[in-house]
Amino acid sequence: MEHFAVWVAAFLTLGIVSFLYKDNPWYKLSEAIFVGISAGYWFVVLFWDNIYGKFWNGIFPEELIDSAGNVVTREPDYWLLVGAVLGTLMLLRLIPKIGWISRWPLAFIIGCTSGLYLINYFSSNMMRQVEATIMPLVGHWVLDPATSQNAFSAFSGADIFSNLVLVIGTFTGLVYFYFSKEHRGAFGGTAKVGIFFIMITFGASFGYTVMSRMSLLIGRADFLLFDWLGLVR
Amino acid sequence: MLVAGIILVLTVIAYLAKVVGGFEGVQFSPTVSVIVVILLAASLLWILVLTLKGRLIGRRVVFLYVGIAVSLPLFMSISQKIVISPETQQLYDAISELPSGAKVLVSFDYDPPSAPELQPMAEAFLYYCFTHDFKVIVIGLWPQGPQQANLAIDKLLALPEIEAKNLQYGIDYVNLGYQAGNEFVIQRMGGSFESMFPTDYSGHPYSDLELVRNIRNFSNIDYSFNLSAGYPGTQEWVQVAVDRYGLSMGGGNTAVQAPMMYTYLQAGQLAGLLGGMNGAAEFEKLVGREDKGTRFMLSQSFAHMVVIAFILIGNVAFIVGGRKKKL
Amino acid sequence: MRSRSSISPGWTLLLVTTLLVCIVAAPTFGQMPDDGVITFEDTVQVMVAAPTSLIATDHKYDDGEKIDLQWVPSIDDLPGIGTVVGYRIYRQDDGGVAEVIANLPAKANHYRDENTELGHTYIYSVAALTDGAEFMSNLTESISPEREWIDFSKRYLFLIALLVGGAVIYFIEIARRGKKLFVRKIAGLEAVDDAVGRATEMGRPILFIPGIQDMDDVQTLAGLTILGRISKTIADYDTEIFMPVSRSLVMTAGREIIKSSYQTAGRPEKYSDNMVTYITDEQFGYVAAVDGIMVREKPATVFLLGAFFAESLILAETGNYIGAIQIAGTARPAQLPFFIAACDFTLIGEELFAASAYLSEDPKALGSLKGQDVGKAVAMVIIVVGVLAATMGQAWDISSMNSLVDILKTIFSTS
Amino acid sequence: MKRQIPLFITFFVGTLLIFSVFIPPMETLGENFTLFFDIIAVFAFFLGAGNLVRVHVSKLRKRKADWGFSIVTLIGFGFMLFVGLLKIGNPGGIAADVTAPGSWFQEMFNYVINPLQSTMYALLAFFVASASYRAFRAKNREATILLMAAFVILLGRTPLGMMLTAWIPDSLSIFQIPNMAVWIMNSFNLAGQRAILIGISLGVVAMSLRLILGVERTYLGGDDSG
Repeated sequence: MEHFAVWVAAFLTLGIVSFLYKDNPWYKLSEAIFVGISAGYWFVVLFWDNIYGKFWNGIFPEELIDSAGNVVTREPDYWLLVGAVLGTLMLLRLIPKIGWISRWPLAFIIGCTSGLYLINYFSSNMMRQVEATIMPLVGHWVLDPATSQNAFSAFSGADIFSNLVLVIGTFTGLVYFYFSKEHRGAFGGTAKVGIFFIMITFGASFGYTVMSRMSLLIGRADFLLFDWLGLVR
Repeated sequence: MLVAGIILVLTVIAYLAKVVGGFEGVQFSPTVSVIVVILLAASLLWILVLTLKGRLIGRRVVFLYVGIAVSLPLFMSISQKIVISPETQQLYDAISELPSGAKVLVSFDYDPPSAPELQPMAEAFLYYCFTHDFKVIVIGLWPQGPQQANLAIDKLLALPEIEAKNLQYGIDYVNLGYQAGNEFVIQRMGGSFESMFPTDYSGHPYSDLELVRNIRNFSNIDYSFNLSAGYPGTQEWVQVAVDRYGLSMGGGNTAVQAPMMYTYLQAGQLAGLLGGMNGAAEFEKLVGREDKGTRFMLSQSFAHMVVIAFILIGNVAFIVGGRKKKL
Repeated sequence: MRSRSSISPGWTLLLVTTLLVCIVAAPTFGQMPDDGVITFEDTVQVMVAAPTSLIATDHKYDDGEKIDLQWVPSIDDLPGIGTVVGYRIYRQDDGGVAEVIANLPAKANHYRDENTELGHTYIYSVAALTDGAEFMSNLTESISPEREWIDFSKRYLFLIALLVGGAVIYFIEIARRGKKLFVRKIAGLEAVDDAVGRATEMGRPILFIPGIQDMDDVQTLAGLTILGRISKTIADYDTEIFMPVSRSLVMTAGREIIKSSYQTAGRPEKYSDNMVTYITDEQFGYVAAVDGIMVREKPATVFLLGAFFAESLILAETGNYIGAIQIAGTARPAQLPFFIAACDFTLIGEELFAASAYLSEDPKALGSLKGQDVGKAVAMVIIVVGVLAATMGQAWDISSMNSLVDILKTIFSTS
Repeated sequence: MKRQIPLFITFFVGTLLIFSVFIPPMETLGENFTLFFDIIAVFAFFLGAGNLVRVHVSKLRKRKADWGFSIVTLIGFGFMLFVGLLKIGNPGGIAADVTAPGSWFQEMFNYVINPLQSTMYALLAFFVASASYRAFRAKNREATILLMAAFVILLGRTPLGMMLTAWIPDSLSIFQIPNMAVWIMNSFNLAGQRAILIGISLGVVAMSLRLILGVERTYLGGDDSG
């Protein structure tokens, strides 16, 4: 069985790789298998996790028995029914006449996402990043574990330069994204510096990614050459 | 077609050799390895010359080179020097300060495709934990995470030095399994672990597990390590567990995610970071158990060199081609 | 990490003094009083002092589910000595039996009970643990958790969010009243219309990929709002559009959007549900299928707008290979380099969210961009002021500057 | 009415969630709403799965190109539902976790989905290389900067990078390529990331408000959808 399974895996692996040469039936077969099986996989996982695990168990809580042998009962959470009702409304799309009701759950979801993300993004991305950028140019904060307060390091040339880069980069980057003013003159120059910083960020990111992607391929090569063919010692 | 045919025949021969002949695999001696490297470099130079003459290669040639650069080093017996980066050292320092018996939470937030990078990190980290008698609590915010954890744990338990410790499931380590809900799982764990993981991966009730029975929430955890391949991952852990609950944690990230984490590292929200396979190899060196992370590094360096070569060749083509030609 | 800990300077001082006293008194450890011992075995027991000064306080700004405990650790709990192995917290709920609610490592000096209920009263105690014995502290006064209706600890977050949000609403309102607001062009957003036009001319389809996340990701919403604008042009030109998705909810939303565009264009009969198809939730299964679609259908234009992960480059390179015009945008910084490398035009981060406002040419939507700029202006001013003040404060030790920095940091610290 | 009710729902839910952050008794509202989302998503999945089946059955019926592969997809989908919903071969029976090791469902994942997933992911290595070759040109100043930064990072992570600049004395070690790589990551990269993150958060605020206030309403259907 193990042998057969490794062969299946190798067959599918090579099917996908063959796409690099060109589209072909082997790839199409692997693709068809992939789509069908993975769609089924996620349907089942979501069904057990959400419908059974969260919804059913929430409305009809199972009795758990703790280590002392006591039966622990939980209160049913009838709020979940609202979710089910909204879900059912979603299915009304199938009836063209009242299909428009399915926009209600959609509206709920959009309200939910907007409301949740607004404050979340604002506090961790905007507030926190601004706070982190407020720093003296001539050294760096060090966290003193004893007091949980920030202490200050000694002066150093490297620090000054890094800090300058950080502050100027953040500032000019923000200028680049500023919409209310045309990128001309001094403002345009600043925006240009900003886009340089952003490009360096992307270059760095790219360099790092090459590394990561190669390791994935190394993993597959290891599978084919070691697990399947046993070529590598 | 011809190439495919040859590969197929070679494949069958190799497989038969393995099954029938008890064939143990090939390894290039250092001399052969060096010769292969020189041949590879020479052929790249030849492509550069071709490009200078105005003959551009297609993308399939690039693909072929990547394939070769990744697979050949797996056969080689030469190895590469590894230099420890500060963020890796920071992680190592953080865990080496933990007393024995410290409770360590490891969150496996990745799936098999990211395993080449993160699995060596997981193994090295758990190896350190097991050899230093830390108590390990495993969870996963990705459905396949707990399984990856079991793969790593099973592999480590088979090692003689760890087998000698006779580690017991439920006392020395537990795997609480996967819970859906992304950052909300982390948030609720801030209240109570048990509410999110009423049973472990194999169905034992939380309160039956000696190790976690008395662990309510993050305040009972000494250190936490998060292996992350995306969302939910280190970013969410930092935003919820570190920022709101003051958990001390380090991250092991794919090389793609790693640049994002420098912000948190600098702000002191992360205590240590392993980035990509380099991070894995460096950490393996620190904990003193060199394995796949180290072995794969050579392949990775080769692949890098090939990419660098092609960036150069591409730019040569661009300049020679009058800065216009689009490939 | 800064300022999150609940230890106040006063407590730290107390703790440090206590520790100092202990070190001075260290030789007399053996004669410590043993009034706190609750178990004693025949074997030789190490005696340690119990934790002292235990107090319980209601946790501020919660729903009445938390109580904070603080104590001074056992004076025998010293680094390196290791006689105290940890602390155990006991709680009596409404006068019931004391139950263990937590075990903490050595040196712990605070705990937050996050499992209290409104209307109950609690009494706590803490015991120092040695290998086999417990040394109990005093009992706390009985305490009931309180519920607060407004979380004042987040007041600065509220105020600044109000400032930025208010600016957005203000400019939307200004625009609604018909005042013209200047917003600069984003270079290349005109490319969107050209790209649709190109597909029409070539008689080939447009492929729209809204990322691989569900509707609970705000980037997916951004992608869909842009789809709302593009699909109007598509409906006008009657270009073929194909939108494979990896989430069922996105499929539903996508259909709704495209359908309504066709209705607005006055040709609802041209719309078909086949324009939006669900493939699979599996990230790479979806990518395998979309790659197949690309090489087989050869779309003239590909839009990649939404939340993308590792698949970004596979999609963008394949699109590039088939020679499609590609317009991409995402707020995931890690994926942006690939889009920039392989696509003709890329919306970077914020531009993805702004694009639908631009494309709509609706003055109200454009007004919201103005409001966004107020936020950026605030950020820039604070950064400049903060950095200058911090630098001056540190370099010349100006205390007024240092306190300004502290104030700014407190305001922007969210923890 | 058809348009007013959804607009109101979005407004109400969005506003409520924004304020719930500041009101302790409503703290858990966001979590509860996310639970609703999970449940709605599964209901929507019935529509998605229905669509999948319909598309492939119609391909089959009309004998469209490659209809044979549609059979494979349908069989695969049906098979997974069968083994997953009935938990075939699950060592713990129907009560155990569906992904329990040893169950047919999990085996299918391990030996079919996993290799496919990993391989598709690994294709990225090839695409990264071809993108580097094809797209990373010193076309203009921005592209050149991007190229250089990527180059330094790449070099810094290879033995070649170490060898190239190993001669630089330790006092100037910042100019050794591996150190430059780390330094670019820590300063330049951080600055760019920060600007992008702050920008994104403001973009999200403005877009969320447009949605909540109903300025952006394309998802609700056209004006004359009646």
